[in-house]
Amino acid sequence: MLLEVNDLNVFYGAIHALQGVSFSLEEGEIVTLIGANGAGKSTTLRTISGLLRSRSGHIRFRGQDISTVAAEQIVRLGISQVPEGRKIFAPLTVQENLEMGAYTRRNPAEIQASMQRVFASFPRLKERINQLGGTLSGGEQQMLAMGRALMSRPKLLLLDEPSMGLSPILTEEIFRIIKEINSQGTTILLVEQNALMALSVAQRAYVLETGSVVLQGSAAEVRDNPQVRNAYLGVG
Amino acid sequence: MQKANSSQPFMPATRKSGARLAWIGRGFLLALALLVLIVLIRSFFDNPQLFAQIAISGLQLGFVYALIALGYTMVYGIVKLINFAHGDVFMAGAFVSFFAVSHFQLHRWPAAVFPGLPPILVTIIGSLTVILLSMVVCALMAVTIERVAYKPLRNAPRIAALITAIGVSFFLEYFGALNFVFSPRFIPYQRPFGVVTWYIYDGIHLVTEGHAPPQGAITFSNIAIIIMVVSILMQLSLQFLVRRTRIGKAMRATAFDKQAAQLMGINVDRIISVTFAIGAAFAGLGGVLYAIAYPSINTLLGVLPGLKAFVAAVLGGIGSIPGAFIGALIMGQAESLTAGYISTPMRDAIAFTILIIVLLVRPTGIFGEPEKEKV
Amino acid sequence: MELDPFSLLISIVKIAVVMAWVYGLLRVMGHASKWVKIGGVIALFAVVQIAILFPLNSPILNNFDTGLLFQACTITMVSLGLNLIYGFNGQFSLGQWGFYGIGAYTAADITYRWTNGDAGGLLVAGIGVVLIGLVILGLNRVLSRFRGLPVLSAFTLYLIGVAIAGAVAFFVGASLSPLLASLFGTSDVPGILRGDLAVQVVFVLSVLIAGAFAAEVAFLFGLPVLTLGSDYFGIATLGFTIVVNTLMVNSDTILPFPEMKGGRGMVGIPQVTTWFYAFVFLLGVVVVMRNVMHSSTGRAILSVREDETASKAMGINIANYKLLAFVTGSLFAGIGGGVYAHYIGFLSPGTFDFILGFNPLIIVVFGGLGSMTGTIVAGFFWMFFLEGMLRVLLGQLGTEAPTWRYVLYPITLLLMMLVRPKGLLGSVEWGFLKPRAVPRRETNQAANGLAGIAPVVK
Amino acid sequence: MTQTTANPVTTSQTPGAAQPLLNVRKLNKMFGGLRAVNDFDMTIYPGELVGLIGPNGAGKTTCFNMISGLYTPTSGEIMLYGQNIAGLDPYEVTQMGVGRTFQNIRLFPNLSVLDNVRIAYHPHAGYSMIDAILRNKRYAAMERELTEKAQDFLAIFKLERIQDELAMNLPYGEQRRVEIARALASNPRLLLLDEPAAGMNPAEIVTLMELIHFVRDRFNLTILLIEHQMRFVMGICERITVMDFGEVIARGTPKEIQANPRVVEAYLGKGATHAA
Amino acid sequence: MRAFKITSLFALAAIAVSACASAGGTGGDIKVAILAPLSGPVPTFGVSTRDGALQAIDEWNAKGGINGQKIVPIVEDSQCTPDPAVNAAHKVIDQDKVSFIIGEVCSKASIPVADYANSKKVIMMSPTSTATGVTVDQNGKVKDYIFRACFIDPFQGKVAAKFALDTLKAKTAFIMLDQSNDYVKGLAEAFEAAYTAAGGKIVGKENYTGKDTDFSTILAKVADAKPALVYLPDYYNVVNLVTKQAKEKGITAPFMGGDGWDSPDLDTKAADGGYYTNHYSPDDTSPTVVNFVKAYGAKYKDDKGQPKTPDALAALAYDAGNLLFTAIKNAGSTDTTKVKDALTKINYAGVSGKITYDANHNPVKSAVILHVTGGKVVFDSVVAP
Repeated sequence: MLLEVNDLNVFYGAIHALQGVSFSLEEGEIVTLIGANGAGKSTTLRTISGLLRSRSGHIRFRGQDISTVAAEQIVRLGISQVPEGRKIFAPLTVQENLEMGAYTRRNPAEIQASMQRVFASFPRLKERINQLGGTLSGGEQQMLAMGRALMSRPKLLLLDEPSMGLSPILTEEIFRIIKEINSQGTTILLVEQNALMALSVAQRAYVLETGSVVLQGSAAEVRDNPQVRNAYLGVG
Repeated sequence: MQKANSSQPFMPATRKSGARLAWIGRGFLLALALLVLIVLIRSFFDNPQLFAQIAISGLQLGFVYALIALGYTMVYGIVKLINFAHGDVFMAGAFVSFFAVSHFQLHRWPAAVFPGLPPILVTIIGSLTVILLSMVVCALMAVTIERVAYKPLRNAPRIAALITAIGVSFFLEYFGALNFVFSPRFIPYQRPFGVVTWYIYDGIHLVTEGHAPPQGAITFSNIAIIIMVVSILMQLSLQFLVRRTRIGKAMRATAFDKQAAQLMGINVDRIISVTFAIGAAFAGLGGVLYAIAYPSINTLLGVLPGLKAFVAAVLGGIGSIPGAFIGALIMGQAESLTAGYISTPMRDAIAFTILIIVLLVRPTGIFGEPEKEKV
Repeated sequence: MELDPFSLLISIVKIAVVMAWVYGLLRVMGHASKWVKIGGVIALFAVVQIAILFPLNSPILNNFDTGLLFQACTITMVSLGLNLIYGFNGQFSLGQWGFYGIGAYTAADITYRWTNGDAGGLLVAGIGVVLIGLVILGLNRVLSRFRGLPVLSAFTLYLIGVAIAGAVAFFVGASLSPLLASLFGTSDVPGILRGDLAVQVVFVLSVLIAGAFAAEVAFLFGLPVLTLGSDYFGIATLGFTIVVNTLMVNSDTILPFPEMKGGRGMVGIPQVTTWFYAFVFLLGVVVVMRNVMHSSTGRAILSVREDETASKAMGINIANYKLLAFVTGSLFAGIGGGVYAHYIGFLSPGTFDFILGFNPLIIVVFGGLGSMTGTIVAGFFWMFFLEGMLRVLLGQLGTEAPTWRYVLYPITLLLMMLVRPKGLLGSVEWGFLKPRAVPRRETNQAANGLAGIAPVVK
Repeated sequence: MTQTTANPVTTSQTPGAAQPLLNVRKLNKMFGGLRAVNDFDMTIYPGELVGLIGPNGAGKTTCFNMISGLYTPTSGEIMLYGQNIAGLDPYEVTQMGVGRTFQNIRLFPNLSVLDNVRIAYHPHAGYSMIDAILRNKRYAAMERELTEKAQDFLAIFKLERIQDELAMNLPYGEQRRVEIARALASNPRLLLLDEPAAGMNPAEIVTLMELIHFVRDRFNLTILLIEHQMRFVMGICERITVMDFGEVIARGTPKEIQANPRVVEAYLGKGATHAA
Repeated sequence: MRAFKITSLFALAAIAVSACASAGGTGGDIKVAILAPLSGPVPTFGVSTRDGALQAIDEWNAKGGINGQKIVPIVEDSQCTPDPAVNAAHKVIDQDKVSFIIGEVCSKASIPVADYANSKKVIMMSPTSTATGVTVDQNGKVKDYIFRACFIDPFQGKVAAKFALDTLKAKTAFIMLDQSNDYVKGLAEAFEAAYTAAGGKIVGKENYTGKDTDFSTILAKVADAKPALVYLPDYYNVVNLVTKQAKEKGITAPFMGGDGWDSPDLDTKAADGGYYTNHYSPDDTSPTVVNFVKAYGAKYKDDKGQPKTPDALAALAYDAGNLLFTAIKNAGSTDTTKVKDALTKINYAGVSGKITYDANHNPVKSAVILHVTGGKVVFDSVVAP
């Protein structure tokens, strides 16, 4: 078990945002969390990466409880998050953004090697290496955000809405890369509005509703669930 | 349920476009600018030597402000806090160097340890030691202040930290004024090195005491040159630090988005501490140079330069390092020229009027990023 | 010398009694019955008045205490104005102290001239304030016909209008004033205008004129400057305070007011204020502010603080409401200044230094942004703690101790902010200042009909 | 000074006739060098319920912001009852009868639910600040009337029980409803809803659909909405406009849109085709 | 939370007690308030004034008090600012019931305090407030209960002008003044009037404010005007800055000033060659002065542990105390109406010379001229009134 989330409760002030969420990831999996806006998907990711504190419950990463570990330490442990809205450092160049991704690492040669790997996955970034992050297009920013997260060589990659605001073609491209990253050994926890897309790459899925998991199963099972089709796949 | 929909909607069609009247405002500003320009040009041709002399003193003042303004702008850039205590850290820098020089003769240590050293080296090494000591003490002080007064309020409303900043400022001023601390006196400052003045008049000559330079000579001193050189060096090295080094990039990343920075594994608290430390070290350096240039110190010494430097930072666009620098130079000149050609007591008023006018034309300062409205 | 525990107790009790008195005042003012309201206020006023006039050798409230009460009233007026601007409307202003100073000097000049047999001050200022007000209102009507008018152009036009109005007022006032000269008599044989009653009336007029003048200056200054973003606005207003202070220092050289004596301070202002006036004006400010805040206008002001974009989308002209709050807040500051000016009969630019200008800000934040009660409580507490308790206690601790006053004060401030970053009372209101509750409608439909959520899948 | 007086200027147009309520022509918006909206056209007739869909970043919200006056268009016309409102201040647009909600709910967080709705009534409050200061009869009467109206709206949205709660303490779904209630209270003829169903579960969405139909009929409204929940859009809208990359790529009835291959490719995605 | 707040208040009080508690007897008979600006813009004046006054009180108490009554000092911080000064006055007059005040130092704070003290028939003895408005109201009426220990500006300015023309033979002068400071402005005006009346020529006059530190612009103008003398009647802190910057600019004209120059902190190297008028000289060999300087130095040490040399503020505060106590002793009563009458008739030989009062309650006494030379302040001459 790479990541185990157990009975997580998170509050925003008085609002009970996560109400006993539990799920788990095996090494090498792609797991997706789907659900409506405000269901608690992003909150879950932010709690795992340490940006939010849970009031109760446990998050175990490779057996270690990380629910009280500081966000910057969690990165060192091997969890990296691509935040919702990408959160590129707009005034920094592409290269500097990637360097920031490798902030936890010291060896320049290894960092350089990682950067080359990122450029191999995202050739567009190499072309724009000296451009400011803020001047990139939406798709390029998403690639940069993912490349940046990979620079810390994470064991677990948390992806929050990677397709947001991207054209279908770019979305397809991003999802192809997600699969590729996964095939190179990185476990991925994917939060995605485009449920269809997410279910097409994931092995397993959890459905969140108003802060709790209401359904779980293999991607295919979830996709074929009539209520899910009705609620989240829209066209049904 | 009663319906209000029956009332006719407001129709603004009768309103004419006011954009055509933009010339009124522009003309007003232009007239003001012209007036200033005319006064300046006339003053220059009236007595070019006096004008140059005034401009030099403005330059010296501006470069001191620049050193303080850098700290303001860095701290604001990263935590969006107007650190009112910054001017008092500047004051502390002056006092640390005062004690180092007057009480411990720290500026003479190379002579004591290496008796054979040439005097010029003794002065240089000794003075550098004094300056470094002040910078280190100020940095430690600022980090402590940050930990005690600002960090606990990082998630509180921004105004709470501003109030504690004012509190810290009062505390430093009046705690420093206690008899067993710095005492409230105006203390004549003993310089670690002497001030030498030259004048330009058919070449450059040394001013010797008791002999007035000839009419029409322009004087300048070594401290003015030191201030300018150090200030430019510091500005450049800060630029290098922020642009090129790992920590500098982390500072920029933290300033832009703290949460994203945390997700990169950046220890935001440490970066903030480092920012405070660097800003305070510059203030400490500024404090020493200021005290050397204007050698009478007391615990309220930092209030006005701190304020002016802050204004300079805002003028240049707060958060921008070159902005702080340019803003400080403008402030220095504005003050000096006002003092020279309008009236010394009016110089604060003029400096602030300039600030307000600049803000009206460029609402986020000269180098400031325009504020974006997200809808 | 040692601390006398008894006087420590007395000091604490004094603060507690003052706080209780403020609480009681707000409670009786909030009472439903008109008679309880009026009677209660008069009774509470009378309690203080009796304590002052207690027919013993040593009254319960001596001049030191009434002085504190007076200053608490004036600083609270100023702070309430700032709370309107910052706490309720969200515009971070450091200019309040400047308007306070403008009010003080304006009112002082009027009464000073009056008691020296010159009605010109009152006439010029009075006519000026009215004319400028009319010009501003008139121009506002005209300019609102243009949409998208650049704010600097509007500012220039207002400036020209105000300058003309001011010149007219000066001309008219100065030529009318000699007509009254005979009514003043001479300093040996005073005429009716020099009588006590006349001076009192002129004082009240001068305070109102001072407030109006501060408000008009606030309009002119605020019009362009309120377009700035929050911190930039704060700095520009700080600049305003410093410019005003510099002008005070130069009032006898650059400005044509030799009687203000520049930085040396203005002497000979008639000392006609008592704490009674401060109290009455404070009551007036509190009532006006509460009535505004508990109205649709008040809600519009609040909405600007809460979310400017949403506010615009609700049909609210946010530029107007920022200006309204700024002008009204400055009006309060001007009135506070006018009252203050006649207290010790002496004004000096040192009082209006920008450093002291942080005091209202500290009071407002300390009390709680957006809480009128908080500001009133904090204003009284601040005055009785810093000028009262700390001064008295440290005075007993020996000759070195008073230097510690400004060391202990910031420590208190720090502790308070660390313990309660949202201020003493947050946004709680007491009694009179509490918005009247709107009775909730009960319907017999099922509660939360829309939110009857059944999980999709179980 | 306090507020621009809402002079009711009588117009000859009668809503409901062939005259379009909103007619947007060649609307463009540039951000820096980026063209966010390109030659956007749209006509809405009184009483219609129109949907605007498209992927994130397609320019839908930018169009909303231009119609409601928050953005000034780079070029183009926005005719409301035949009057060009492009470039008017947002408060004027609102006072002319355009109400809106926001994608990421923008309530007044520290104010009560009732006050949130009452603020929307402000331009029609019917009393001045002077009345308020004097607390005269006019104030009392108008304030009572205004409060009652606000409570009426709360009642429609079943929010009357929580009228004294602070907006920021409400759960997501209730915040959405308060926002719609507030928009209605601003007395609009044209209501712009930006993702009203976001964050609602299917059961809530059904109720919301009924509610929107109800208020449209009740208040004689014309509604333009942005939504991602296809079920919602397809179920409620009479006409739909689809945007992608700042341009309109399709218009038509829900059926036509669902069948349009370009829409399926650009928006619904290939995944949708094989999933559906 | 509430408990914490109350606790912290008490904790503050406890800090205050432990930090400031000093031994001393209570239960004295004559309470005397010392109002001094211990914080605010010029705290150093406050400290000197307080120390000088306390010195006088200690000496009287050591001698057994006045008429057998001990003197109890009450020190209040007046911040050199009107409101706090008036608050302090209210406090000592109404709360502590003092009948005698030594202070205030700054004229702008002294004026409102004097008005209040006078209305309460409390005797106020200002050591150093030189503005005429302190003892006389704006209609020219003397405030019965207000006195001062220093001579007023016109006298000092006249002395300086006379000395400049007659002894220094300086026919042209440049005046630098802080026009926001009553003291400086008063001296400058008095000097200008006397100087031009006696045939001198003012070649330039420049204003600054007390907060300035950079004088290079003004000095550039001084260098341009080439006067024979620069009159700078400001406090030593400004003098230090100005003279140092002037030396560095090669300005050779001597500087001249008033009693504000007097301070152990005057930078004698920078001000070398300068002259100033003063109330007393610590180098004076008269026994009063010698004793005072010795006693003061024994009581107060500077930050290096060396005996402090009393400046004019300390000397005048000392004289102010002695004047007051002598008057009380002469009156044989603490009744202020009697004491005030005794004061008007007093003839007291103080550190700053023999003092009698004129009709406006200003002391009639001699001034000394001091010369700054060779790193020392040297007594030059005495100018009698």
